[in-house]
Amino acid sequence: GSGTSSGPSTGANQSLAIGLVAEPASLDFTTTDGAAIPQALLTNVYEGLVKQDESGKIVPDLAKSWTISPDRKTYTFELVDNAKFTNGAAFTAADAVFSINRVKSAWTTSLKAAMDVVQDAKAVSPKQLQVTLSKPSNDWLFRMTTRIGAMFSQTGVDKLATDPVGTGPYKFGSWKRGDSIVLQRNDSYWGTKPFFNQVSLKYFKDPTALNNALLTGTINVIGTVQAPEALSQFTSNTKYQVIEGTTNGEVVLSFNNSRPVFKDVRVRQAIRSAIDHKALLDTCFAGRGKLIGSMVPPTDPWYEDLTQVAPYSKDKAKSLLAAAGATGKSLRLRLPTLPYATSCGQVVKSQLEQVGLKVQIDQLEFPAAWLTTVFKNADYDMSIIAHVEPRDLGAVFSPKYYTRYDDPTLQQALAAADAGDEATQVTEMKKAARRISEQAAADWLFLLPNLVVADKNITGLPVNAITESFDLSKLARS
Amino acid sequence: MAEPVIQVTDLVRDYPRPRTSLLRASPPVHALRGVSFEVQEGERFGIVGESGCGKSTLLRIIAALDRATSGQVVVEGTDITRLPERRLRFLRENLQLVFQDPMSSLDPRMRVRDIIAEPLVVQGHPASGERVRELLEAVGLSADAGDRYPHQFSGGQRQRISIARALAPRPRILIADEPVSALDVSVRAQVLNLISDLVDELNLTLIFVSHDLSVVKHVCSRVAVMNAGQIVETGPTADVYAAPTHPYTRRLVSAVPTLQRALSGATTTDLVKGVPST
Amino acid sequence: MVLRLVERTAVLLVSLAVSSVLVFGFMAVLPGDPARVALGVNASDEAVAQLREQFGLDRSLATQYLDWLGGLLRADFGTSYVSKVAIGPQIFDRLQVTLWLVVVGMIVALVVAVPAGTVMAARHRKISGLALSAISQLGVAVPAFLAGILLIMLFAVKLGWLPANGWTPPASDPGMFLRQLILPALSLGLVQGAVLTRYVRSAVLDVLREDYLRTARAKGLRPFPALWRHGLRNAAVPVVTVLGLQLATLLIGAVVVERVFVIPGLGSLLLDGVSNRDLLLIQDVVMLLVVAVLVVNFLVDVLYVALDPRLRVGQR
Amino acid sequence: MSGLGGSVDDEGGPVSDRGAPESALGVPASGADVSTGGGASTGVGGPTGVGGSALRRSAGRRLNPSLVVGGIIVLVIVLTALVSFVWTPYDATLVDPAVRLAKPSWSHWFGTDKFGRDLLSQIMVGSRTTLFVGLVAVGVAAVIGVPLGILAAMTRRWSSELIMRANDLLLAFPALLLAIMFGAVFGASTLTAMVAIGIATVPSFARVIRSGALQVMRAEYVLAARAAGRRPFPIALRHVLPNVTSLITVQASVSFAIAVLAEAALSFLGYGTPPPTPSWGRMLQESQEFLFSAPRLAVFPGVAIAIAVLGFNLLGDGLRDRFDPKLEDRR
Amino acid sequence: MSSLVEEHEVVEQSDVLTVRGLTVSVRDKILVEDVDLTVGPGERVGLIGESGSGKSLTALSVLRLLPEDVHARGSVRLSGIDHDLIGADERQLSRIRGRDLAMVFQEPMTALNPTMRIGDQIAEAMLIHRTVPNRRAARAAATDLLGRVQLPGVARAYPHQLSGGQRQRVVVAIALANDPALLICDEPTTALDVTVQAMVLDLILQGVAARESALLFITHDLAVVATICQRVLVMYGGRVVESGPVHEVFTNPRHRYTQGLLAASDLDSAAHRLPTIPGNVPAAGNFPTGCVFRTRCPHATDLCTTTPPWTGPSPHGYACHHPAPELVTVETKQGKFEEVADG
Ligand SMILES: Nc1ncnc2c1ncn2[C@@H]1O[C@H](COP(=O)(O)OP(=O)(O)OP(=O)(O)O)[C@@H](O)[C@H]1O
Ligand SMILES: Nc1ncnc2c1ncn2[C@@H]1O[C@H](COP(=O)(O)OP(=O)(O)OP(=O)(O)O)[C@@H](O)[C@H]1O
Ligand SMILES: [Mg+2]
Ligand SMILES: [Mg+2]
Ligand code: NI
Repeated sequence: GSGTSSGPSTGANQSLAIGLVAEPASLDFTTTDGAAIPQALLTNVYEGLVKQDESGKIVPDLAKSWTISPDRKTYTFELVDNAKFTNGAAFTAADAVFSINRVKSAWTTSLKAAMDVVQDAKAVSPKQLQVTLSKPSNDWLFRMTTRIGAMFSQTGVDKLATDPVGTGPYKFGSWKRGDSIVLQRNDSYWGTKPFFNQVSLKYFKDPTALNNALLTGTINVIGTVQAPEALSQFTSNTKYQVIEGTTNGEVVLSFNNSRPVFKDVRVRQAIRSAIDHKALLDTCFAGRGKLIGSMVPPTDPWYEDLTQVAPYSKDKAKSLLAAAGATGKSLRLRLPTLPYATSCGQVVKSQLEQVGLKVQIDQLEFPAAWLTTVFKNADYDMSIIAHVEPRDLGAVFSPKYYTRYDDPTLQQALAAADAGDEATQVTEMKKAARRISEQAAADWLFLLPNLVVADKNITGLPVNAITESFDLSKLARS
Repeated sequence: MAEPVIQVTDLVRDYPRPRTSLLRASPPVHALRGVSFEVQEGERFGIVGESGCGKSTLLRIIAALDRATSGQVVVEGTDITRLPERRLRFLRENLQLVFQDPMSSLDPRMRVRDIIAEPLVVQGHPASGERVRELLEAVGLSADAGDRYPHQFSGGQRQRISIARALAPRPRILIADEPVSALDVSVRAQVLNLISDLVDELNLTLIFVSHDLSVVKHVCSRVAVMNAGQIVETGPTADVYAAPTHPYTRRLVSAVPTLQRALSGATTTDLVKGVPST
Repeated sequence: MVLRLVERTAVLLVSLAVSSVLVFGFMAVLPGDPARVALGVNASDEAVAQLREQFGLDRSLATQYLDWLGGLLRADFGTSYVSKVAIGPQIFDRLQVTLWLVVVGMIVALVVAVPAGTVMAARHRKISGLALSAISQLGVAVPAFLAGILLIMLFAVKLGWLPANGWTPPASDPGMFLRQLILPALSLGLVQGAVLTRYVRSAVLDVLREDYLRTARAKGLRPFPALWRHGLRNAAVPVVTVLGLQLATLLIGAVVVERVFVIPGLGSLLLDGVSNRDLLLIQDVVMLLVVAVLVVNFLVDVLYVALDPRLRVGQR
Repeated sequence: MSGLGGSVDDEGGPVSDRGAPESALGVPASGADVSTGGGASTGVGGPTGVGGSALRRSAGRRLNPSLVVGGIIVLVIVLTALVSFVWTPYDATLVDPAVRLAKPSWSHWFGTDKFGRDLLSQIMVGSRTTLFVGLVAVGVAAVIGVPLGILAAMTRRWSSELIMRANDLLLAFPALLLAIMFGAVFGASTLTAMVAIGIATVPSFARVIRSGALQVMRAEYVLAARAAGRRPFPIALRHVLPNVTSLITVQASVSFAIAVLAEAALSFLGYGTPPPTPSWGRMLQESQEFLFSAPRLAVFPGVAIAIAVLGFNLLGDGLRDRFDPKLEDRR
Repeated sequence: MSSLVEEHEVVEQSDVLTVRGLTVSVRDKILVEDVDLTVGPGERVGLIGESGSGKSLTALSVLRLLPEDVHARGSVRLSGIDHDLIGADERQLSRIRGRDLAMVFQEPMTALNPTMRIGDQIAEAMLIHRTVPNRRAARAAATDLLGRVQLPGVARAYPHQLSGGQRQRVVVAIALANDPALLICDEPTTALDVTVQAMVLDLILQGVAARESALLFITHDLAVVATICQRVLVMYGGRVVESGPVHEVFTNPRHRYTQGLLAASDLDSAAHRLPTIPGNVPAAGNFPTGCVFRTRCPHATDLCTTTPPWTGPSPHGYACHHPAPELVTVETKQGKFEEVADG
């Protein structure tokens, strides 16, 4: 709750257990990458100045409101006045300046680059913050909704890896490695206090174990269903509710565009046409999820249905391949050891082989081996991975990224989108999305669904999971 | 007298024993403690002694299958105790062994033919089927025995095969380590006869080891009595048997039950005469 | 006997030293830069270099090795590259969990195997023995995780008697601890028990063939008392060996069962370590495991002496 | 009646200091029956006299059921694998969404999986993987373990001690651990996993072969061969090796079973055979999501694994009984 | 044969052991056939024969300690026991074994439990049958027994610390612990050296004499039997081929096998070449029908394909169609047997 809604009354001493899949390796997202840390901590323990609501809009959080200067370079934030860190310190503009500067100085993960555009941040008053950018950037404000925008206490960053300190509705309780993270309600929270007194996030490597845990009452919620095939046992049971929404996770069949064979746009298009996306989704994700034609989820303002840019057609694929002289070419599909990638990879292989390509599947252990081989060294022809970062079109299709996609037209559109006002941003982004789709910079197999299963009486579960966090503040038991 | 075929001088063999104390090395097992004797050409030399007295150790050293700790073994004028394996060819051709256990002395995975031919093959002689057949015949087995495996034969027949193998390279010296100890009485007589006949026919020098005094007495002309790694008495078999001089020999001779003595009323008390309680 | 102990101890120490070099060497060739994995996908090269320096990964291998070994000797397992948390307490926590599982599993296995194996051997010609033998053969043939899954389906999901998975430390909630321990300990114990049964049976069959058992019968002992008084101790030697080996290998081998039952044990710590390239953690866990195996072997060796007087050299 | 029959047991000196535990340690960490003989039996140093173990052993030998059943199972697996090279009902890797999760029927005897692949075809082709898995693991273990064992038996005290110590050290690296680590270094593939399993199996091979070879070395025919002038290497080749083949076969088939189990466990953990190569272990792992909706997906590969392991174990038991008359009546 | 039975029926009551028609078989193979055997009180009876002739099986049938798939038929009765041992259950048998009936086996090295102290193993024999009041008395009795087999002070030792001869004496002590009515020794000295054998034989004889126990002594060594036994049975191919007082059987063997055996084993007086029995002892179950010896017998005729009847109402009986002639004067000068037989 951002202080605007009154919300349900606080449950006395109730606790909740949520089953999740990936356990963080550390609690410090300033130096350790990975989606698991913000999933647990962002908006729950840490808060930013702004956040994204479920429809994708940027809304106030620790900043009550903000104004943008006409040259779109200076942002002035009015901060809430009763926020307090869990170490007792009050949240002030100085903390905000500290947090923003600290991204540049102390963060080590690649995400820190988003803060490069900030020229200066200063505390005008304890409750007013002014940030000056070196150039106009729509993206910057959006990034402030992600972990980059998390506000740290000046006096609470010594033990980020084990003892995080934030202003959020929950405070960090304990972490049993290999098992669970426990969050306790922050009773001195400045906004609406959450319903549950304690929430434990339990981690299950094995999807079946996760399902069993819900079935036997060990947990109350499955945060993300990994084995959609097993959903049937919950849909048919009145004790549970199943929520299906969307995420930011585009499952991408990526091409290594620096490989000669993929330099030919016809080959790329042929592959897109060769894949029967509907059948693929049915087969490897039980038909859950959404088909998308480009790198934009429906929750982004510039979403367009581009699924018809490359409709399924074996004949077209064959003729494109023939024209490019690529029939019978052998391609290495290097998959990370993730269930959806393994599943989809086999379908992709089978479908591509039907149009006359040869596909050899390699499995690379995820994360370490896959990151080194495919991601860093780009030693691959094709791979499959879900890109779960929000608004990542620009990042993914760049020459330096593992896709090695070098397209000036695209870069132009992206730059214009970032610099322009909201309307310009939307039109330019639409252009960019269409460009990569038509150029077949990759194939988008589908958008991962947000599948949540929970006890019937749990309320406040988000339908869409488009932010980095699993927002626990609205959860309640009816 | 001519130069002896085998001359053993002051032979000592110590086997190390695993340590039992940190500070002191365990005393070694003295398997042989200064054994000396000579065997003349064509002689039938017997060695008797109880279990563990070092008979087999002695034979192994004579056959250069084990190294002496000290002392000397001269075979046909050559000192073999310090010779490397590659210079032992003459010994391998001239001296062969027959072992005690008919079960373990033949490789169960080889055909009899190959077993008998093994010494020939190793020593680079042409291993003709003719020679194998000849040998089989010499030990009283039919020619088709060559195609079969050892387990298809009885103990006595196996000892015959062993003997055939030993005779294959036409050795001049035959060493037999308790060749009949594991055989039935009725078969023992057959094998003893066979050895006797062959030694006569082929003019072999025989060293015959046994723990059974009567067998040695039957086969050998001269005998050495061993006890605890030493030879306590040597002499013509009949003399040693009839008039043992060493107390150990006396004890040994008196302890052997024989039919004749038994039928003429000897009891166990007579047997234990001279046997000290241990 | 003292000598044997000293000799065994020396062997143990040398083995430990050699294996520490092996483990370290193996880690050194493991591909995947821990610093890069920790920093994530698009970390800059400078950041990586900086982190490498921070962890001392830029020093010579020999220095790294000695440092590590020195730490181990002081019971300092170092700090994880990935989670930046001290490794020692983590390993200790996980080890406790796994030990519970493995030891209770082993007890289950023994409780199953000793009587079953003995009966099988004693009645190996009778229908009861044959039937037991067939069951144990089947038990050996079923993968442990499959057994676990079946147990969960039956007792947790279908019947709802026991929790399907999870782990509670005994101190915090003994009741829950027990309830959660039963299924994993059973699935581990039954499969190991089946394996152990074969060894017990084999050892008892060997003993049954021994002359001294016939002597015992000739004294007037009936078959089972004879086996009990004279056979079991002699049969224990080979069984103890297997038991020792199983105990040691199960510290990691239980990982499959840990996975099925979502138990935060040593095996899953290792697997996580491998997939996160938490190099130091892997190194420590593997070393710990090697130490465990060697020490258990050592203890088994010592136990022989207690079981078999023939090994007490230097007596009398 | 094999070369390692009781005859050698009858012989032999006083119990050596390490005699009992060593032969006792010669057992693999898992698997079925193991001969634990040697440890408890003391030999006699004296003349055996007219002891009659010779004839006793020729007493009748029946075909034992373990051998027959195990042999038949293994034969069926081998035949299935061979047939799968030339014929399977469907292409085992062909994805056909139209028939996904089909129930068993005349067109798909075992039904299909979530990709619409024919289960029967996958089981058939999977038998190839199973055999491959076993052959690689056992091959590696035998190729390294057998010479090591023979070497340890034939060389001097200290060098053989060294080999056996190294062997013990290897024992400290359990199969699963080695496989995971090898997978991390060389990339996960069936081959690397199985080479790792093979290496982890070396110690048990070396131990068993060593104790067998020690018995052979004690036999008088080795002495006879030396007296005939044979050098150590030919003795190892012509006498020792042939006489431990029975041990090798037994050990191989038991290890085979262990390897099959290990592959299943590794597949379960995601370190086993990578897709799309059909493997029983991975089929079982993939079937997990369907335990409730389509349990048959787990049943077929699960039963296949169990039967294969059972087959190889039984074969091993049977061979052991056959080769070792002392254990004649084991089952 | 029937005459022998009749002859012994008179004294049946007083016989310690009476075996009638004992047949031992494994599956379809007959290993021992139709053996009759009696041992009178205090009597010392020898059972000789070559390896595989069924001596051990006969002894084990009496104790009912046969290997699992080997079965005995016939009747085995012990004086003072009102049931047949064949067909008795384990409970009944375990009361007899070690108390009325004791046995010493061939292999001293393996006959003792390696993990139990010597004294305890002896004491156990008495404790099982409660022939001593308590554990302490059993210990004392064990120490005493050890003293009597001339092994003082080894009660706390383990078997591996003793030599073969010493172990065999321990086994003898165990067997004699409860003063059995019958002691069966199965080649107790075959594995021992002659000097040790002499001592062990002497101890057995003394022990038996002191307790007035009967002795059934199995061996392949004719001289040993001649030394310690009063009566002897000769076995071949699972059958008793000849029996009688030692002196008679050994000086005037009637069965051709006994005759051959005596000649072949007499190394002392034979000339350079030994008289031999042609051929080999067949494997178990491969003995010919009719006369079991006929395949190796130089005197065999067609008649021998029928089983020879038991001849001899006198204590000296045999089963042969062509027996060696009876000597009128006992000739102890060896080497003449063959001549006599030829004549
Ligand atoms: N390889 C060895 N290592 C250690 N000790 C040995 C070895 N070989 C023999 N001995 C010991 O040496 C002594 C003599 O042994 P050897 O085999 O020569 O006796 P033997 O007279 O042949 O006895 P047997 O009649 O039993 O064959 C014994 O005490 C034996 O234990
Ligand atoms: N369990 C068994 N199964 C089959 N045959 C057996 C068994 N036990 C013994 N035999 C056979 O029965 C025959 C008689 O055996 P037994 O042990 O009575 O001979 P023995 O006269 O005591 O000979 P030895 O002098 O060798 O002890 C042998 O040929 C033997 O092979
Ligand atoms: Mg010897
Ligand atoms: Mg016998
Ligand atoms: Ni006749």
